[in-house]
Amino acid sequence: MLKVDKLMVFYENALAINELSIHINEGEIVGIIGSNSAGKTTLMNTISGLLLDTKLKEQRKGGERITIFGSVSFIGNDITNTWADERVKMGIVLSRERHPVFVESDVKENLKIASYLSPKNKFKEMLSFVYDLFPALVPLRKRKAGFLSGGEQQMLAIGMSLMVKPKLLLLDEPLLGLAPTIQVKLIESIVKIRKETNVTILICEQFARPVLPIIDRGYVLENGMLALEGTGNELFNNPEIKAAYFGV
Amino acid sequence: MFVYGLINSAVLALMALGFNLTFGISGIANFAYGAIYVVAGFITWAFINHLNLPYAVSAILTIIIIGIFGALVYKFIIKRIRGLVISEVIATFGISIILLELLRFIGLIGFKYSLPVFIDGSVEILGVYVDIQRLFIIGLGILVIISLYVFTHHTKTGLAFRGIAQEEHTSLSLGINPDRIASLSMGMGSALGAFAAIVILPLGTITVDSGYDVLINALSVCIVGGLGSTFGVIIASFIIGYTQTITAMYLAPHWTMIVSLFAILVILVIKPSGLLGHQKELEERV
Amino acid sequence: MKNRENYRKERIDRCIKARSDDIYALSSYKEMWYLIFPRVVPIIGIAILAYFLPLYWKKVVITTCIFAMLAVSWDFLSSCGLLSLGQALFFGIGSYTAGCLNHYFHFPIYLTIPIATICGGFISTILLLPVIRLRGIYFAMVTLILPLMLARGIEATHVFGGNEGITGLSPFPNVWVELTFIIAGMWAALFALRRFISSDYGLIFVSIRDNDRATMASGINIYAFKAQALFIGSSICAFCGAFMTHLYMFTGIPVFTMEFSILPIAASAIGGIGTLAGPLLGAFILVPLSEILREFGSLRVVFYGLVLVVCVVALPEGIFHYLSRKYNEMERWVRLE
Amino acid sequence: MAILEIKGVTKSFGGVKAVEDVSVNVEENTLLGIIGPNGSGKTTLVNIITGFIKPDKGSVFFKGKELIGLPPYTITNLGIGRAFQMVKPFFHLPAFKNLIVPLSSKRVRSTSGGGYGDKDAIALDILEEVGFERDSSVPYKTASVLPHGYLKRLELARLISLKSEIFILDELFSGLSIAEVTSILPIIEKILFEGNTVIMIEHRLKELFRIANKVIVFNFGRIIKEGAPKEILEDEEVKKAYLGVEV
Amino acid sequence: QQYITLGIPTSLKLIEGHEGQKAAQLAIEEINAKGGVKVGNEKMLFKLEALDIRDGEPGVPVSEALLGIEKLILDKKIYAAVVGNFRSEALLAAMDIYSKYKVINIGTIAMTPKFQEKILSDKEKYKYSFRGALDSKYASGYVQSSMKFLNKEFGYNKVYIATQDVLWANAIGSLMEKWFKDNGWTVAAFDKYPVGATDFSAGLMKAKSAGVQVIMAIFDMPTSGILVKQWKSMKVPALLTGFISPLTGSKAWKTFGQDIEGVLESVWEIGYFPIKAYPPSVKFSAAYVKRWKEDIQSGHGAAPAYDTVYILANAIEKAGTLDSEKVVKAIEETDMAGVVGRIKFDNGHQLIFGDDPKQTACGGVFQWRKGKMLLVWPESIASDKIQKPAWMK
Ligand SMILES: Nc1ncnc2c1ncn2[C@@H]1O[C@H](COP(=O)(O)OP(=O)(O)OP(=O)(O)O)[C@@H](O)[C@H]1O
Ligand SMILES: Nc1ncnc2c1ncn2[C@@H]1O[C@H](COP(=O)(O)OP(=O)(O)OP(=O)(O)O)[C@@H](O)[C@H]1O
Ligand SMILES: [Mg+2]
Ligand SMILES: [Mg+2]
Repeated sequence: MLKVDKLMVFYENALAINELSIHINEGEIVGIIGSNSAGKTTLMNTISGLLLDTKLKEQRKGGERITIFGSVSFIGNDITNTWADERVKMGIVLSRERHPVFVESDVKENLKIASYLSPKNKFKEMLSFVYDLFPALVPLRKRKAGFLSGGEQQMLAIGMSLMVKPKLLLLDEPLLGLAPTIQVKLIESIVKIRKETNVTILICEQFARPVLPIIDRGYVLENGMLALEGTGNELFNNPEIKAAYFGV
Repeated sequence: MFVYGLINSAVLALMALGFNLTFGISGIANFAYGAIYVVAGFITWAFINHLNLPYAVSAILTIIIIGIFGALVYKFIIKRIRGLVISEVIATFGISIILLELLRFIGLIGFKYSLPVFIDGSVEILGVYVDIQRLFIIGLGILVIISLYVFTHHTKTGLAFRGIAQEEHTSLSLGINPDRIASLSMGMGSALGAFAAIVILPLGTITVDSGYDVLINALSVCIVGGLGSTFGVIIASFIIGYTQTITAMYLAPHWTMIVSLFAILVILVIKPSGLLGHQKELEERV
Repeated sequence: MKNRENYRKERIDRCIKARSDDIYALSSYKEMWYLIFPRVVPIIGIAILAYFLPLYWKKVVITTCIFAMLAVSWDFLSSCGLLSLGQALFFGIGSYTAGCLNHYFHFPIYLTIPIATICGGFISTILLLPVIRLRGIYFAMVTLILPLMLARGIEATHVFGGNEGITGLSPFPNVWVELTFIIAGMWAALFALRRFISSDYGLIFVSIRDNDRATMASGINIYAFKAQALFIGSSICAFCGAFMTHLYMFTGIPVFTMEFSILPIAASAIGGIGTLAGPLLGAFILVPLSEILREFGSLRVVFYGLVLVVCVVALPEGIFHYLSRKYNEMERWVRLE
Repeated sequence: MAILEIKGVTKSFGGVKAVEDVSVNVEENTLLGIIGPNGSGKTTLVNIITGFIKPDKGSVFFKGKELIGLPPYTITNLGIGRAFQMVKPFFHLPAFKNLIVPLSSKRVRSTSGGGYGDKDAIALDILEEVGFERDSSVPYKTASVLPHGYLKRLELARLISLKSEIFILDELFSGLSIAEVTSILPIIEKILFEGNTVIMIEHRLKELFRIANKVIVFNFGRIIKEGAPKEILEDEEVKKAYLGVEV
Repeated sequence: QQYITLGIPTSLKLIEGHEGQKAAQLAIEEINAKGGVKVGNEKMLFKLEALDIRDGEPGVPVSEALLGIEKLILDKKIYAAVVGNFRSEALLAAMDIYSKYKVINIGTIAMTPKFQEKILSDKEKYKYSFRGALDSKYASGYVQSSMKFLNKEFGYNKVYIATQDVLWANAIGSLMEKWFKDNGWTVAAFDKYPVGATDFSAGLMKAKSAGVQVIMAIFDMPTSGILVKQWKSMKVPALLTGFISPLTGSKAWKTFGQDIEGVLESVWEIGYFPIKAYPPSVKFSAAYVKRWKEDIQSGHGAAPAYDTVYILANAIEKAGTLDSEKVVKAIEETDMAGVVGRIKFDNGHQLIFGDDPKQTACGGVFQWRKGKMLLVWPESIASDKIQKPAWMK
């Protein structure tokens, strides 16, 4: 479904992603595991197209120069130079890292804004879906998102990306700041979402412990390079991974 | 007194709403707003007097033209400096002086430019005569406020306006194209400005200088109300509008400016992010 | 940007900077010259220009310097997180202080200007103290309102000469004194502020803009520091105001006009915000430009606006940022291995 | 005696009780862990202690001195340092310059030297302590391009440079990989070893429970359980409200 | 060929400045067509350097205006300045500049009486400045005359005064207020409206409830047209008089139409529209219309600007030199017939105004009737009598 081929990303002279090739098949849950600054966010931004926008903005400001090589294709179409909102229309939706939500709007309005692309009659349905997933959000409906706690914002951010009904859902560190109960719940529901809607999911995490059991396949990134690749089980049982990502 | 305070407030609100739509709600500083307001007046005037179009047609044409103009300004100018607020302000301010001074240059000075009122005549309300145009202002003001509220809170595009102002990248990752929405908001804001001009200008003559006044009025109403809040704009226009009328009535007209500026100052000291804004608390949340 | 297959444009510092901005590893005259060159050339250039131009253009240089100082001060304030739309306020207060001292108490120039500088800064700071907690556009709004209000107040109450202001104040002895004085003042302000802002103490001001919550959590009383920044910034403006007062032997409510607030911002925007030198450069472009444009008669302001728009759109980062980047960095195409 | 006493602190935001009648004593030189579901009021409590929010009711004493009503910078200068849940470095400054600001605070000004480059040297020392490789270019990079792991360390470095006596770390480990966490743990142990007090808010329980002396559990703004890590782990109510799973 | 350069530092885009420039240009062209000015034995031509110093626009600092004047003096080497500053404060500040460079200037726009005061305070220093238009004291004189008439003919004695909150207008306002009180009128209120005011309802309501018969308004800002419209729509049963600049020109009827029937409007200097009883004005307006294809709209500044050029030309010829000291002397002794009447300066370098253009310079009052501007005051040249508008009881 998604194919990233020989991707290289430079921030000015620093190489953030080096010759990375990955692919995702329809209906899979794929994990990208990597410690800090491995380049996960950069990869996610490239796939979702946000990087193009950043690049343009930096260029206008005369800031750092971002250079991208390689190609990204989605269901057979080359989308390397497709703008982010077009990609969303094609079905690629990203829940960004560290929950940047619309702080001045209340929770419900955030979700409303998020449903920009989905048809109006689906709104109620999606809304109750999100509220089911994160019941903690229900009493907070009327609160401005900026006042939410870190974890609540994270829930909201994920909820917002679900409102779009993606085909390919990109989750960048979805577990960040969530309490263990919610983490478990989220992981369960990721599986559930996949089962119900057959959406393809790509998760980036460095906190691999909860994620590894549910992924079909996984890639391990290190300093922008692919270090390991395998099915969920393979990775789960890999002693190196255990040492590096489980702390045993 | 009551009636004229109301009218004054409605005038302020009408002037501010277009500005609020672009600046307050979608976060794009359009300091050419005042110029657009004046230009709209002159365009309508030209349509009526030179092309001999009927009033309604001229008005609608003007609103459309100005709307497109606003969108084009975004497309060719602001788009390139999006995010650099100071540059946005300076660029649009530059546009504003270009427009206004061009108007002056082509000789649109003097006192002969004025728009006709919708319906001539006046009625007596609460013991004072009020011309019908002023009633129109109140009515249309309310109408615009309501539709604006509905628009920004209940339509997708309106919500997208609010989105791009707050987190452009998040909006982008949700499929909202900030450039498209932003140019739309510029266009609509300008069109609203044109609308305000067409409604308000029949009260007097069209002059180039009023462009700057309109901008300052709109800016202060918008900020006092709290950026992004349609209701804030209404309340702010009422406060400022009535302080002006009351001062003019009981103190003296030349104190109005001082008193209303002072009112703004006091409001900002008490409510640091405007009447209905949450800016400060949000920023201070850690 | 041209995207040659498998080539990437690389950007390299011209490597005499060791690691950070103010630690230099100088090893040769060439490098020394490299450092000194961009600082010395404008100083000498402006000096030569100023002293050899015809009389009228000398006057223009003086006005330019005044606006340059206003712009530098604006940039200083904005790098401390105080977005000011009211340079006119500080300017006007300085101007009135000098004017009143000279008119009512007959203080000579060499007293009025220093006193006005200090007192002007002081009064401005006190005036803005109640709103020092405001941020961003809200603070800007207050600074925009205050000068309007003061002007109206003076108009309504007829104090300090009311509407027609105070005229016939003492002039400077001659144009050479004017020139020397203002040019020296301008360079002093620029270099002192640049030094100051990169010192440890100055860093605190910058950090406030960056994140005032974190500054507070670092044990810094941000309000005290903001007040200090206000004092420094407004003193500079007050100096300009006092100078202008004696230059034109006049003070009155027009010293509060918006132009004094807007031009510095425009200069900063096209010169490059956050560099202090950029706004100065911007002022040295805009003010003489506006004088040259006088030839266009009524279209002058139109062209002026046009230049503003074009500059801002063509180089959004600001001329100074652009130049210094080109000066400090090399670019070259490298092949991907 | 407890170094920090929190007495009956209550705070509500427009009807929602974020913190309700919370009383805790923090003993000197211990590590107090705070856990609880999202939105249970942990950060709000920290905000109250450090002066960022005024509580509706209650008081906080640091070494017997009332803190409520003092502005954040004064509290920081008394010796209570906090790290933010969402990192807040000075993005435009290089990493080591980030520390110049706390080093200029009233609390440490006198010891950090006023000469040219004095503070830089101290800053670099501290950064090395928290794991910025001294000889690399990392400490000189602008904070905005630093990876998240370093920013978290920078938060910690700020508290160290302030010579804080109480370190309040709000979700220091979130967003860090296990490797990062394990490299930071010794730093925290060292801080404790030096006689300081640490309060940690965490969702990474495994790591927290290893080093905590005492843990309190929040739910809906109230403390529902307080005790040694072991007890907490076994408590039924806590399991239901928060853990739900094995850790 | 040598030129005498005249500078016009003013707000060229405001109507008074714009028409002032055209009028001065007309005068110069006429003089040059006759071969120029005789300086000693030599004939010199006039040249015009107009510079938009924008001082009439709000928001433009006086220093910018002054720099513009310095540009004319230092860069364009003007010999004298005409038309001159808009704002009184700019004029007062500019006087210092003019005396610094010893440049003769004859202003025709700013109207503050402080001008003469300043000249008299240091006659030697400020002797280069003259004013070829009327000041607010004279202006109130004309208003008074019409008020006297209204009082005598119709028995009106209640008035509401509204002025624009600027120096010259306030000055007239206060003078009038005093005069009204001294002459047994009731002043319902005296309001000063800030420049740019767009709502006059508060004052008009006051006026209406006090039952005034006369509204005296002194405005030169364009938004004052609103006052007229509001006065009409609020049905205030009082006669509008005074000086409202949107009403001074022939195009006002087109803008306001029927609304302004019966309004009494003061003219600060006659001559800008043809007055049969005073032929120079007829000649001038004809020449102006011929040259510029439209008639003058502003009741202030334009006609005197035309005269000033002739004043200068005559003075130079009389002095026989360009030495400013001597020319100043000659201007002080000027006595000639201009379009605004007979031109003579008083000790404070102010043009002397009176009731008869044959004796002094002259302003006037006209009434709008059926789209026509009918001069009703001063009697020496009036073509008509003040009439009560039909709708007044
Ligand atoms: N805007 C930027 N400018 C310069 N370098 C950057 C920028 N953004 C990221 N980098 C660098 O690129 C590398 C990869 O960063 P990225 O954010 O993709 O990592 P990550 O795996 O998401 O890390 P984290 O776990 O901290 O989120 C890092 O070394 C980082 O410093
Ligand atoms: N300024 C505020 N205005 C309104 N509500 C607020 C404000 N600050 C916090 N809240 C609410 O108070 C509750 C407690 O928030 P707090 O940040 O303390 O949670 P937390 O325990 O730190 O959660 P997390 O683990 O997700 O960070 C939340 O529901 C939040 O929405
Ligand atoms: Mg990341
Ligand atoms: Mg928290």
